[in-house]
Amino acid sequence: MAQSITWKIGGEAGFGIMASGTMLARAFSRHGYYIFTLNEYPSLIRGGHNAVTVRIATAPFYSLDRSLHILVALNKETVELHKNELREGTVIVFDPHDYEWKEEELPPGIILIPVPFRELVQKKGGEVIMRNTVALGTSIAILGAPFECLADVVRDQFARKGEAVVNHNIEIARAGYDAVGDAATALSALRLDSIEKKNDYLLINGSEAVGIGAVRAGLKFAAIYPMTPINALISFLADHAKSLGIVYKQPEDEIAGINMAIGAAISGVRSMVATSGGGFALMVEGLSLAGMIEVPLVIDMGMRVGPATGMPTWTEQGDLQFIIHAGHGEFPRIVLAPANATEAYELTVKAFHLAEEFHVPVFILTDKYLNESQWCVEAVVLERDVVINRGKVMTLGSEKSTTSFKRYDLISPDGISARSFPGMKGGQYIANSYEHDETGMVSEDSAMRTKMVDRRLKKIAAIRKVMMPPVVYGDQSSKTVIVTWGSTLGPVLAAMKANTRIIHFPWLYPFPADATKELLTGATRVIDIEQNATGQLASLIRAETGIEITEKFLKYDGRPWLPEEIIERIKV
Amino acid sequence: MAQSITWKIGGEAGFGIMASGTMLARAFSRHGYYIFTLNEYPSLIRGGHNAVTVRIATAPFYSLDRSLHILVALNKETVELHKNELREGTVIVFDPHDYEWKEEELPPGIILIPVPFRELVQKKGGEVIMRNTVALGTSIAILGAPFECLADVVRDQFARKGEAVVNHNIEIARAGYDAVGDAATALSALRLDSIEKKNDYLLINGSEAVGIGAVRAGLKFAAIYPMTPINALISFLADHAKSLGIVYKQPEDEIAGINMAIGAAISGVRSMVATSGGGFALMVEGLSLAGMIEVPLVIDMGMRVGPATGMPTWTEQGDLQFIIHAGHGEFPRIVLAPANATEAYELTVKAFHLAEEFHVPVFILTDKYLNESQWCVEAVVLERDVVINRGKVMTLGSEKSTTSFKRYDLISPDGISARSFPGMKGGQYIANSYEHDETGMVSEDSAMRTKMVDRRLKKIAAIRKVMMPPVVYGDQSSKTVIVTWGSTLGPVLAAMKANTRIIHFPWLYPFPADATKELLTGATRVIDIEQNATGQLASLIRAETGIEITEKFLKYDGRPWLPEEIIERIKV
Amino acid sequence: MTITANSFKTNYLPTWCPGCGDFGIWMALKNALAELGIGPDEALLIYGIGCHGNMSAWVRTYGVVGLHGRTLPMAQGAKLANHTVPVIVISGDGDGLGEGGNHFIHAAKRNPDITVLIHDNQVYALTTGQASPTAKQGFITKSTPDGVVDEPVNPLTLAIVSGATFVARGFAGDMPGLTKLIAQAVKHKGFAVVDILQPCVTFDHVHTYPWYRSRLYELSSGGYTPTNKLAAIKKALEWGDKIPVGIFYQELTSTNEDREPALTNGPLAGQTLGVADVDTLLSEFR
Amino acid sequence: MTITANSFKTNYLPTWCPGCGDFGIWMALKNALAELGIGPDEALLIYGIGCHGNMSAWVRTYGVVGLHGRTLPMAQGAKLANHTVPVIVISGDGDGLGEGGNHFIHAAKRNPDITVLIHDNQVYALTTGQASPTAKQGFITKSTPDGVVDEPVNPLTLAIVSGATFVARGFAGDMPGLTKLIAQAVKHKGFAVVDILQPCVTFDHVHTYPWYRSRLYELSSGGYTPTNKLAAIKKALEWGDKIPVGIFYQELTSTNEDREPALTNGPLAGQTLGVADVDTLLSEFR
Ligand SMILES: Cc1ncc(C[n+]2csc(CCOP(=O)(O)OP(=O)(O)O)c2C)c(N)n1
Ligand SMILES: Cc1ncc(C[n+]2csc(CCOP(=O)(O)OP(=O)(O)O)c2C)c(N)n1
Ligand code: SF4
Ligand code: SF4
Ligand SMILES: [Mg+2]
Ligand SMILES: [Mg+2]
Repeated sequence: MAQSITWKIGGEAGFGIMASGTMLARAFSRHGYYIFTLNEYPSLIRGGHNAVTVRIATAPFYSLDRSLHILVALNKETVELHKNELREGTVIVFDPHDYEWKEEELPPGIILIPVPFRELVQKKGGEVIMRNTVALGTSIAILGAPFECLADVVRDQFARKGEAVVNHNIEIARAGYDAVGDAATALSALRLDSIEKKNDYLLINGSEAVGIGAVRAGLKFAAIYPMTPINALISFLADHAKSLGIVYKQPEDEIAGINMAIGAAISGVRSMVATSGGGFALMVEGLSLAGMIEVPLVIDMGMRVGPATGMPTWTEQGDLQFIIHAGHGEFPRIVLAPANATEAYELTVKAFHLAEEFHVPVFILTDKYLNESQWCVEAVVLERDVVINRGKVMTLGSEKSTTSFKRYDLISPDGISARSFPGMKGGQYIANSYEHDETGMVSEDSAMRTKMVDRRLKKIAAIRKVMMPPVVYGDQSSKTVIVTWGSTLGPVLAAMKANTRIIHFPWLYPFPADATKELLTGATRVIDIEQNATGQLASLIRAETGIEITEKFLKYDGRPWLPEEIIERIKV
Repeated sequence: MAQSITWKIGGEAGFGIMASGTMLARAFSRHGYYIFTLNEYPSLIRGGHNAVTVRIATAPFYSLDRSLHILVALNKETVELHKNELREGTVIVFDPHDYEWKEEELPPGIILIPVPFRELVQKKGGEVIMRNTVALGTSIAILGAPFECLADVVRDQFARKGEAVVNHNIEIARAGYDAVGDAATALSALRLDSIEKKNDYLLINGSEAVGIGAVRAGLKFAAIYPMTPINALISFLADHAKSLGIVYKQPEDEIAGINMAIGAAISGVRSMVATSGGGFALMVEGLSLAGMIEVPLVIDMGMRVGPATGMPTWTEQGDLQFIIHAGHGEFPRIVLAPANATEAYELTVKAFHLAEEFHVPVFILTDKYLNESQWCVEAVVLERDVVINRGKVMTLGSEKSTTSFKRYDLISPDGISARSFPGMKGGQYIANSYEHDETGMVSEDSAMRTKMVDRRLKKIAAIRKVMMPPVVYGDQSSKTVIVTWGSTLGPVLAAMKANTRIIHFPWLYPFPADATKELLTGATRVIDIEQNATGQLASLIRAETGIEITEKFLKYDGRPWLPEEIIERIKV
Repeated sequence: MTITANSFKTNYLPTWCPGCGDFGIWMALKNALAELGIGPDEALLIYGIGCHGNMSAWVRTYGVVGLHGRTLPMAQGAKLANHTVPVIVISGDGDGLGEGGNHFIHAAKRNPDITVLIHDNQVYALTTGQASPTAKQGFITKSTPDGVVDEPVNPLTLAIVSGATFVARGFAGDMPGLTKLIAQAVKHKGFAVVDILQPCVTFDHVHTYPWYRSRLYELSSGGYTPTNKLAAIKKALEWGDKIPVGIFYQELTSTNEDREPALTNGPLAGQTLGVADVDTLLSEFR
Repeated sequence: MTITANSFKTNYLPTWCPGCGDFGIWMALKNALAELGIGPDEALLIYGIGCHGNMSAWVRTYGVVGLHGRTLPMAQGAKLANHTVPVIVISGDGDGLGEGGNHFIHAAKRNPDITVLIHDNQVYALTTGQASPTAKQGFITKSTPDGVVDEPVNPLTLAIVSGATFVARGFAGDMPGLTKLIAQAVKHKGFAVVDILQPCVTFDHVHTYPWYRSRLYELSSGGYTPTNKLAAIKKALEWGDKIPVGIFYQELTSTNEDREPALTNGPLAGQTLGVADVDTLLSEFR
């Protein structure tokens, strides 16, 4: 009986690979298993190689690891490309009519399970594209789960297409299930141990976590130009616009996107944009505007491999320093960086509140790995009440319509003044990108300029008061310390040995320098682990605390860290 | 007899204030005097207050200081706005018919010289707008220079408009000259001492210095969208396009600008863009592209007061950290920051060479104060031979046309590969914004990705070998050290007292960390002086060396530092 | 309180050059607002960056002075957030058709209920007189010392083919006519573009008030009806000894806001925030 | 060596979906280049980011895969730097008319000698099927689950009013016709736009090959001559049961490159660098 199984399906793009992963994952998450899925695909629609990995376990875990228990290979390339993930005992499920595999080409100890996918599909009157459904049936059998687990999911997946399609797919899945027969029983090591369903989990990807967080926190307007890895957020918002009463607008470009969102925020609704590095590059001027006119704005910045177009469907953490320093001129901002979908949900909710409390742009710094992987998130987390506090807003009736409203008053000791929204009686002011006075009227006066800069920068002190400290995992007294951030936390936690301490920074900016200094004091070995080539967190720590971290584990090939890679390097 | 005179003219915008300053300055620079002019104006075309300050001296100097010797006030506002620049003995030249001045409203010891500008102009059949010409005549008389000095300049200024206009203007200037009469003689303290003309100087503003540097270094293509403070560069390039055989293209926006310049560079010409912070914000994606495809590109980035539109006609150094970290993904860049027009010329020439040697974007980080002030630059500096080295270029005939050229070969130990240009026989390759292989063909292979990142970042080591060290002024052994950069150097040098050392960074990035560390070791008092609100150079020094500078003099009201302000603060 | 042009007074006087066409536009706009009874706290004016945008300092309403070229996205976002507030964009030919050209065509295709005034002076005036996208061939400016060589952008044909539903041209030197035109544009339900010929007395010594006055004629005076796209384009291509002003094209259709289901419950800005039925939302992910 | 479609072969096979319209465009382009005798090291192809741009991996020439939406500025810069090299832009409806819309109208007004092929498939295909600017009303996509509500961008009318001097529409399913059209466009001296109707078999199940085939007709077959702007616009507005393909408008006039004095001495890229007469240059500043 297995406590944890890592399953992968691979094949040509366009053959429903992604959907298969989700269906298998859901078949188990519904029954309380812990799940994680990762997709890997090139920036092509078809013809390239796609793969999805699903890990299913009876206990919580943090990451995938390098080796597979089951590889479903819809073509020969799948085996070739993932050879280094095979180990003794890995089962390869493949169609013997597709290609012939010579045992000697494989690492020793591999178990080959031929299943005539194509033949089975054809027999049941299906199309080639349905081979993955057969494979799912086979997989469920090997994993020792009742067929109904899968049938349920298939039913929901195809429900929109009608009863006939549902039944046809179930029939085809069943054929795969039945095809393994005794072979499955022989592989008892791959049968998943049962789990008492006590955990109520949802299976969502990082983008959906951000989306759910946003709408629960009161998002009303989003303008998002398509871009990997945040396209799932667009789908989420577009699909729910009508039912949730929100507006999702596809802008002509990212510049329009951020300016629309700022316009909506000025007019009083919670708004957001989402993009990746290249799209964000186009929003930098708008960011500076938001800083200047003090508009609450949430930016979901999904990192992928750069520079330029880079490797758009692969993961990286290469934009931290860029995000922290983006924009001409000096103004406050907040940068949050979730490690997983649960944090993505929670920090998104927080981001909307911070934005309206401090009237600053707030970043949710995510990445491809976080956005497009599917994670288990406890239902109770997502169901929890969200209290919406709009921050300082003008008291109605307090102003005359013959003078202007002091939107940027110099009295508030923390630099945060009440907002008014167009249409409010007597609330007129100018949201002015030029330097301005208290009512937003343009001013180039030397003293006013100085006061206004001080007023805006004062907010940093106010923000620091509510700053989240770094999160510490592991042995609190250990002198070996790993610093990491964002989605790299998972593999690092998975690699964690006894006497190691791990520091994770869900709140990156303004940087919690004092807390970090304290945490690093006394450490004898500090290792920085990131998914980029220059060690950007280490640079930030040095810039903010003076502490130089010389031991850096950096990976920048677009593939997320594996715990084994970290363990190997820590040993040295 | 005076060794140095600071003269200012002020009045309503649109009344030729700027031109007057240049004419007065040129009247003296032609005779070998040391000159500096600063203009101050709001972001309006007319109606606002304009002022130009000209300092004329018989010995070199670094900056203006707070007090004026002569103030030509074309309206009353001029005196009000510049009251704190008056001191005992300041001469105010004004039109008694315009306004009446009560002595008690002025600081003690002011000398009032009434000159009926308007009346004189009218008598000579001129227009109100020519009052400044009268004022110039008066000024020349007070300064004790022969009228011919001014007449020469007036002649050149109006030559294009024909003999009649020239004579009319000279006549009007003469009226102003004659109007002072005995009064001038009485003010002998304001008569400039004579200078043996040994210095051959040109009077140019910072933008022109960049322009001259660019064309001398082989610039062939520039695409620049209008923006303060680099508009003078546009005029320079547009005016000389035909005679110098270059193309200046006004793009529809800054995004087009940088992409046009990159296209031109790919096709083999030296190209540049120029802009200010807000325009550069729009170029950030293009910057990342230049980094990825390794295109030589020069960016003249003229800072002004931010965030957003800010105070567009005032000066600031608020974009250093932004420029250093701009762009998604990781790639090398070079940032140079001239302190004055001479350095602007020299560093621009250097920038073009560095760009083609290392195939990276190179910034010339300037500001409003540098760009729009007029500086004396020694003719020999500008006349010096410029040797143009195009860096590594494909050897013609070396390639076949049935394979592609390895534009990004993995063999060059320094990461720098030869370039080919479209049309070169057998040189075809892809300049690819996606990650790519040696011929530029898209690649998402893990090993190739890692190699290509390493290859690009390797160039940083090569660049470091030719890096300019910081420049040290003053007492080399002093334990009091001031760090500063860009145009703030001038006022700092002007304020320099005996045992003080000043470190200036014409080369800011990659940061000369070792040299800086060495220079700062042993210092007992380190002061950072910058024109921004957060101390960005100090942050950079901390990030790169770990050294924290706690004493920062920061000014961010848009007005350049005055030596007096620095002196006062150093005393504390 | 009755609303008059004076209701919009601020403590600032215009700093435009004496004689600038922007004065006429400014007064016509205030008159139009007064005529429509829209008060300072009822309208949202969104300004571009340029001499035109400096107007923000002498018109007291809710205002946004955003980024150069980005008025229209800002306006669309604001309008979607609260579609009960009239939104008027004050833009320039550089701002709206140079830097902001993409937003112009895409705003037009969405037909938001927004009015755009283009201060069309053929120059980038605030940056001291470079050629703007509407500069006509041969025109000498700071950036084109030998004269403009490109074809000019025609704001009218561009608006028409892009889907604008009210397309007009006015003249800054005709205050009564312009007041009427702006009022009509603001009243129009949909994307209303008013291209306003605006003499820049400082950087354009060719297209002066007399130059325009001797050429302009009112479209409606010739019995023209603005209902046909092709006819409108034909008229919009006229430029020479005779230059038409007036409404070239008008059409009534649903707006960007009409097409958003969320707005049927009233302005977004007034709605309750958050998710009412969390269970249903989450059930999809089980 | 004679140039054939094969001369452009790389080591990669197309990864487009089987049946994608991009195949037809790819082959027509190679055929056109072969027909014109332009070899791999003689042409510069500039690609957008999208499925269309993936073509760069299976066409061997000088190429630039730049940024999403920025093909045209890149192309203009390259062309001005060396106007002897033919420059062809491979763009998408999202790339060229969404993200890059501003560059489209401004390139057209300058009339650079560049050819632009727009892979017009009504979707952002590479980002998995959101609506593109040319998506027609009612079309259901990932970003418009209830159908597109905006007016579509019409690349032809937009090109015509903006100043393009060769404006045509082709069909990816008609390789011979498209080959001819592309060859004509490349031969045209000036800004040549070819809007290519390109079925996306994965994200568009409405505008299929049969859908187009049953509607398309060749303009020239009806005796149409492409010399009048208004007539061209009228034709370009036809979309429904009958959809015209062919050349809508063509005009010969000076190009962006013709208008640059510096290029009269040959390509910029070939000229000596630096200032020949430093003294004259500096004398202005004395
Ligand atoms: C991104 C950006 N680029 C450039 C500028 C500089 N700029 C300010 S106003 C202006 C041109 C204004 O021209 P137009 O819109 O025609 O207005 P006008 O002054 O003619 O009324 C420019 C280019 C800027 N503020 N922001
Ligand atoms: C600045 C930027 N924004 C967004 C993207 C993501 N992106 C890549 S391709 C694409 C759309 C492509 O659509 P289209 O040009 O129509 O090409 P198609 O795939 O349909 O051929 C987008 C939005 C990007 N690469 N860069
Ligand atoms: S420069 Fe031209 S547009 Fe600007 S205020 Fe003066 S006249 Fe008006
Ligand atoms: S997704 Fe559409 S456009 Fe892209 S390759 Fe497939 S069929 Fe072609
Ligand atoms: Mg203008
Ligand atoms: Mg498309």
